[in-house]
Amino acid sequence: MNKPDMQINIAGVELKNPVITASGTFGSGKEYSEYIDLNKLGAITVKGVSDIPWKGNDSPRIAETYGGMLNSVGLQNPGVEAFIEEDLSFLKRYDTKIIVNIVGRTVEEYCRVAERLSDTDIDMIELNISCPNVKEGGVSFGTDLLMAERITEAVKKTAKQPLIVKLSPNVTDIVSIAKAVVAGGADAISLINTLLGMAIDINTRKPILANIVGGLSGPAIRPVAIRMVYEVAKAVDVPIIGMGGIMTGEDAVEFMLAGATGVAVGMANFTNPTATIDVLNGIEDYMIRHGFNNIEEIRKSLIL
Amino acid sequence: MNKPDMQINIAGVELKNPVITASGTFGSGKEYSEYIDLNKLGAITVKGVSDIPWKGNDSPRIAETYGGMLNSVGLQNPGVEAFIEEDLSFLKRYDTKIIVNIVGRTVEEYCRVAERLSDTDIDMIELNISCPNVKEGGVSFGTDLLMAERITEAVKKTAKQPLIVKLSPNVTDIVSIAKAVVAGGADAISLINTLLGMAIDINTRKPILANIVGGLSGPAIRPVAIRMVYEVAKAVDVPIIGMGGIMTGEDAVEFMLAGATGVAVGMANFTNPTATIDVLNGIEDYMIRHGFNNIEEIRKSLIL
Amino acid sequence: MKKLYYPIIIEQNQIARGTFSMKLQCNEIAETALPGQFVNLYCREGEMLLPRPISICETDREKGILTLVYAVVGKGTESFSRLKKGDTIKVLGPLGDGFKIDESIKTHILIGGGIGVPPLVELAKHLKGEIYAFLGFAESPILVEELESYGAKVFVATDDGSAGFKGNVIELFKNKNITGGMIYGCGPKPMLKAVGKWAEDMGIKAQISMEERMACGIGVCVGCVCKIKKKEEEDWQNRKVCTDGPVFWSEEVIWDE
Amino acid sequence: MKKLYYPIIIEQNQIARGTFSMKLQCNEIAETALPGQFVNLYCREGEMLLPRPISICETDREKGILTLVYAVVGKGTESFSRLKKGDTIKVLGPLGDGFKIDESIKTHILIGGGIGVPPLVELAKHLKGEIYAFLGFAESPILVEELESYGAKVFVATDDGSAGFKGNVIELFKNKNITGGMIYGCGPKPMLKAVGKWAEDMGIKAQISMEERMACGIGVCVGCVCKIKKKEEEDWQNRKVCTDGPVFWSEEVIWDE
Ligand SMILES: Cc1cc2nc3c(=O)[nH]c(=O)nc-3n(C[C@H](O)[C@H](O)[C@H](O)COP(=O)(O)OP(=O)(O)OC[C@H]3O[C@@H](n4cnc5c(N)ncnc54)[C@H](O)[C@@H]3O)c2cc1C
Ligand SMILES: Cc1cc2nc3c(=O)[nH]c(=O)nc-3n(C[C@H](O)[C@H](O)[C@H](O)COP(=O)(O)OP(=O)(O)OC[C@H]3O[C@@H](n4cnc5c(N)ncnc54)[C@H](O)[C@@H]3O)c2cc1C
Ligand SMILES: Cc1cc2nc3c(=O)[nH]c(=O)nc-3n(C[C@H](O)[C@H](O)[C@H](O)COP(=O)(O)O)c2cc1C
Ligand SMILES: Cc1cc2nc3c(=O)[nH]c(=O)nc-3n(C[C@H](O)[C@H](O)[C@H](O)COP(=O)(O)O)c2cc1C
Ligand code: FES
Ligand code: FES
Repeated sequence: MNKPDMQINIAGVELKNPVITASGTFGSGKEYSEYIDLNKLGAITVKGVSDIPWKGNDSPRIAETYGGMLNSVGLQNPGVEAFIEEDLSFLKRYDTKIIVNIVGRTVEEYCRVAERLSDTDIDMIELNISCPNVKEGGVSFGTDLLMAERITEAVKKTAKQPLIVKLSPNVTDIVSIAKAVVAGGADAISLINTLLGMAIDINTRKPILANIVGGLSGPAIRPVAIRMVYEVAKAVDVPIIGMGGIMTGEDAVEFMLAGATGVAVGMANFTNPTATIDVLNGIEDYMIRHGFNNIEEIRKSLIL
Repeated sequence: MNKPDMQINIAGVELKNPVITASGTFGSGKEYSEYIDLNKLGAITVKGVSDIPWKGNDSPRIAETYGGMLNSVGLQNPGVEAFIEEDLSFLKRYDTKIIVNIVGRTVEEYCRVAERLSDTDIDMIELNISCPNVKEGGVSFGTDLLMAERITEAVKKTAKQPLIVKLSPNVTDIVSIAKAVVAGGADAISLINTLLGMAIDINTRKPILANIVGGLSGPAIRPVAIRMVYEVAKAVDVPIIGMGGIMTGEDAVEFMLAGATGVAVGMANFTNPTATIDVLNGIEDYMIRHGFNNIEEIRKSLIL
Repeated sequence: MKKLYYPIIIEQNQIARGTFSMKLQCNEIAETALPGQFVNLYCREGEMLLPRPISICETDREKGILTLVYAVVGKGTESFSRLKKGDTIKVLGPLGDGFKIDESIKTHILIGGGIGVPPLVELAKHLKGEIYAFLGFAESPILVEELESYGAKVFVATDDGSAGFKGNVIELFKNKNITGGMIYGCGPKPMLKAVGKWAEDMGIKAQISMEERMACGIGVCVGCVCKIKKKEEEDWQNRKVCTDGPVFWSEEVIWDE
Repeated sequence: MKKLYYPIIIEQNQIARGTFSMKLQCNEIAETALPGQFVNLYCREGEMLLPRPISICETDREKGILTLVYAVVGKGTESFSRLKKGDTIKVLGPLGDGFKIDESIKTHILIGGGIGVPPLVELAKHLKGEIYAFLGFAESPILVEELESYGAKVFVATDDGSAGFKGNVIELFKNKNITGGMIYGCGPKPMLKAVGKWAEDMGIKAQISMEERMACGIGVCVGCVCKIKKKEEEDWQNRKVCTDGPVFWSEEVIWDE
């Protein structure tokens, strides 16, 4: 049996395989490099980077929920300069693609990050207009059609690298948002960011998160993610990176059948530090078992 | 220790306790009457009733997901006449309140059901503008502000009984929808109906549901439900019936702390036929343990 | 009041590749179960909340033992196969409306495909008269001796010809040229459809046991329907496999596509 | 490469109401763990996906045994308590940055509250010189003998006075008028805050072990932060309890409210 071809192409960037890390769940790879060989990953998406350092929200920031978790990290990060100095130089030692998730409170802030990254060696920018954990900017760009298109346009003009836009699932009509960002120039779409949720400790009678609400991720949300990938894949022509509760290769294949080209592993990293590699192997096993030669074949093989 | 007072009042209707069944998950009570004493329930919400019989969607209609399930029943029901003849006469034998979930494809259809129910002995009407499983009507009333207000107004005019409106969680802004239905005359709000989701069988490569997409329920969605109850409770003055993944009394208490007056048990019935009674006992235990005298006290005791 | 049971597993054996026989000490269910009925088995893992419907293969009323035979096809059945003697399992049942038994019938024809064979064992035990059982498998036959012990003449077909007739069970059955007063079928949909067709052609009544994905198993969720002709009408209605069935008259079932 | 381990539970005992001691055969962790480090324990139930951080109470490097002592406070720890000798458990570790040991210090003061006591045992084992341990409990004291066996002079306080001093551990400590070269604290936040205050007043350095809700335990999710003063600055930053801690210098910690 020949090894299946795992390569994918997103907006002209060749990834050796479709397994990507979900932003915010893999740091900048350093910690997981002690558990897995980063060279094996299709791409690493680093945590959200802003123009200047962000402190993030107060603790507690984590709550466990049934089959998932809430987080309200609030995009704590040391800013784009520190990212370039420390994390990027570390990541460049590996043979994998680098996707930088960028965040901001205003269009200008987003553009400054994209600008600063434009003469660096990163491979793609992922525009995060969907973080539910920051008051201004963040999610509001992702829930309003006009704002979504405008910010995509602005960042696209500034960025030198292909632009992925990461959408919020907390909307009535994901398809129209997807169309808006494609109209704004998005080269690819990431789906989904976290669902807005909340948990209360019934003994202390307080919300568990200091921020009260947070973003829900994990296998609990997978059916919502699959539905959104399916709907958006039918409606737009750009490649989709699917995520939301991928724990195994089989989960990843489900996203591909729904229409995703790439797949990102998020919360699963916390349950299993080798989750990305396990997912990769699982996809390959599936392809061998079902006689798929490449990822594109899976993506086109849903039977309705 | 005195027994806590479990009674609640929703729009003038006194329920002996806050435990209600979620529409579509309890039939009309007949089947579960073999497992539990229906007299112990605060209220029974029956499955969606339309003016004439509906056949519903094709099979398969059920898919299991991580910590939850998808359904695409599509509101199969024998119509309001059959409901009154068979189910209502059965239910009237019990000392519990009866809430009828009504569905339709047009404003006129909804009103015809409400009209037909107006001279019956039911206690409340729950207007379902949130079912993701029917093409026309159903959910579209629940995702559009004007439509939501208009249909509430129309049904409120027709109905003799207090009107609960059940909202869809598949919206960008649940608070504005809630305000719209209150403006339209809603006496209470039910939150949440199912999240729109999808699952694919990676071996057959087909969507598991014949209808492709379906509604996600179960503990997986609880954090989303808690968040929406919390947001809506802050914004409107009418009582809220909270639901979404309630499996235990503790889950129910979490909804009350978020702002719910009543709580409905849905998917849990399928995992445990005595779920409603177990939830009831669990709430009472909690009240005794924490010294709550009545439900209103719990509802007002969230510490921020 | 009906209720959930948590019986002890008193035996669990692999009887063919990926197929297990599990015996439960559950007097309440064993005493009342009828052929063609099923139980809901629940998984322990918190991510799997829905029950798995599994047919009652055999009951020992005196000893209060229930035998279930199941194939590992997914995560739930896989989790059952990891349970050991002495473990308990959560069960609801007996559920559903089983096979109708007409005492006046002299010759019974049982047709089972793969994991559809188990309910035929309890059925054979309850039938009087001559019993012919035609069983089709992909590879290893199961429950042949059990059926024989209840007086059935058993004919086996396997896809690969490794046991009995090489081919499908319907061909085998037609080849044998046996007829009777009632057909009972349980197995994959294409087999059931063929059984229905053959029964119609021969003018024999057939009862077939249907499968559908379920949530409640007791008739409330309306999740498990199949299309059933209305009496004396062109029209059909969606009826529940869990309570209106799982056994239906084949002539009433409408097959999709 | 680091990896997950699935060690066998070789002992599990209830040592006080709701408090369990679990011994794992896990050579890799036992050999490298340092005082104040912790491990991630994972639940089997699929609904609980996040790890539970549990401090290393004691290690036996020769035998490769790891002792964890935990209180049942929720579903996860409850599920651990149901595990039996012979079962395996999923573990990641050792994790975090533990207590700093300064060999030049002659007198060590350990202050532990409730389920914060366990890490002090492994710490005592590594300390040279005089060790005073002040332990506070709601009711039943734990691990007193273990601490004594490593040479610690142990003083106990209980809220109800059922054992030792009636009152809280800080009062007890102040009463005893003992001082030393370094304080090590582990327990509830109010206790740690009081320890820090006292240390500051007395001009002694104190290391305290912080607790926060975690997701990864290895420094990637940035979920577990506490506020730490920047050196020589008014400003603070959110630092990770899992990798920058769990042990911090008390003078650097900023307490909310
Ligand atoms: C009335 C009835 C009687 C049955 N009797 C037997 C029996 O005696 N022995 C046996 O091996 N199998 C029997 N089945 C099929 C059995 O229920 C499924 O194989 C089993 O539910 C698969 O569960 P899983 O978790 O391993 O598979 P998964 O595919 O992981 O299950 C996912 C979900 O789909 C449902 N599902 C998957 N396949 C089926 C199916 N074929 N029918 C219904 N639901 C399904 C599961 O219940 C679960 O909710 C019967 C089914 C029905 C409806
Ligand atoms: C570095 C560190 C070391 C610890 N050492 C010990 C120890 O040696 N013995 C011991 O009994 N306990 C210890 N704890 C606390 C222990 O982690 C929690 O009691 C445990 O996670 C509770 O899990 P649960 O499922 O029973 O509770 P639940 O409340 O059901 O847990 C729900 C979620 O909240 C988290 N959580 C709840 N309470 C805490 C807490 N106090 N700290 C961190 N996360 C929490 C859980 O990990 C889980 O993700 C330690 C915590 C930390 C951070
Ligand atoms: C702790 C945490 C931090 C996250 N931070 C970011 C972030 O910085 N930028 C972003 O676009 N998404 C962020 N996400 C969302 C994930 O990238 C992903 O979209 C989501 O978690 C769904 O995938 P999962 O279910 O596999 O975790 C974060 C998620 C988690 C759990
Ligand atoms: C099988 C099934 C059928 C349902 N039918 C209806 C319905 O007829 N009308 C309605 O308003 N909601 C219906 N619902 C939604 C539930 O009433 C409830 O809002 C939802 O399932 C969330 O609660 P849960 O997580 O406890 O199940 C249905 C849910 C399920 C699972
Ligand atoms: S499974 Fe619920 S009605 Fe049949
Ligand atoms: S728990 Fe993830 S950074 Fe500390």
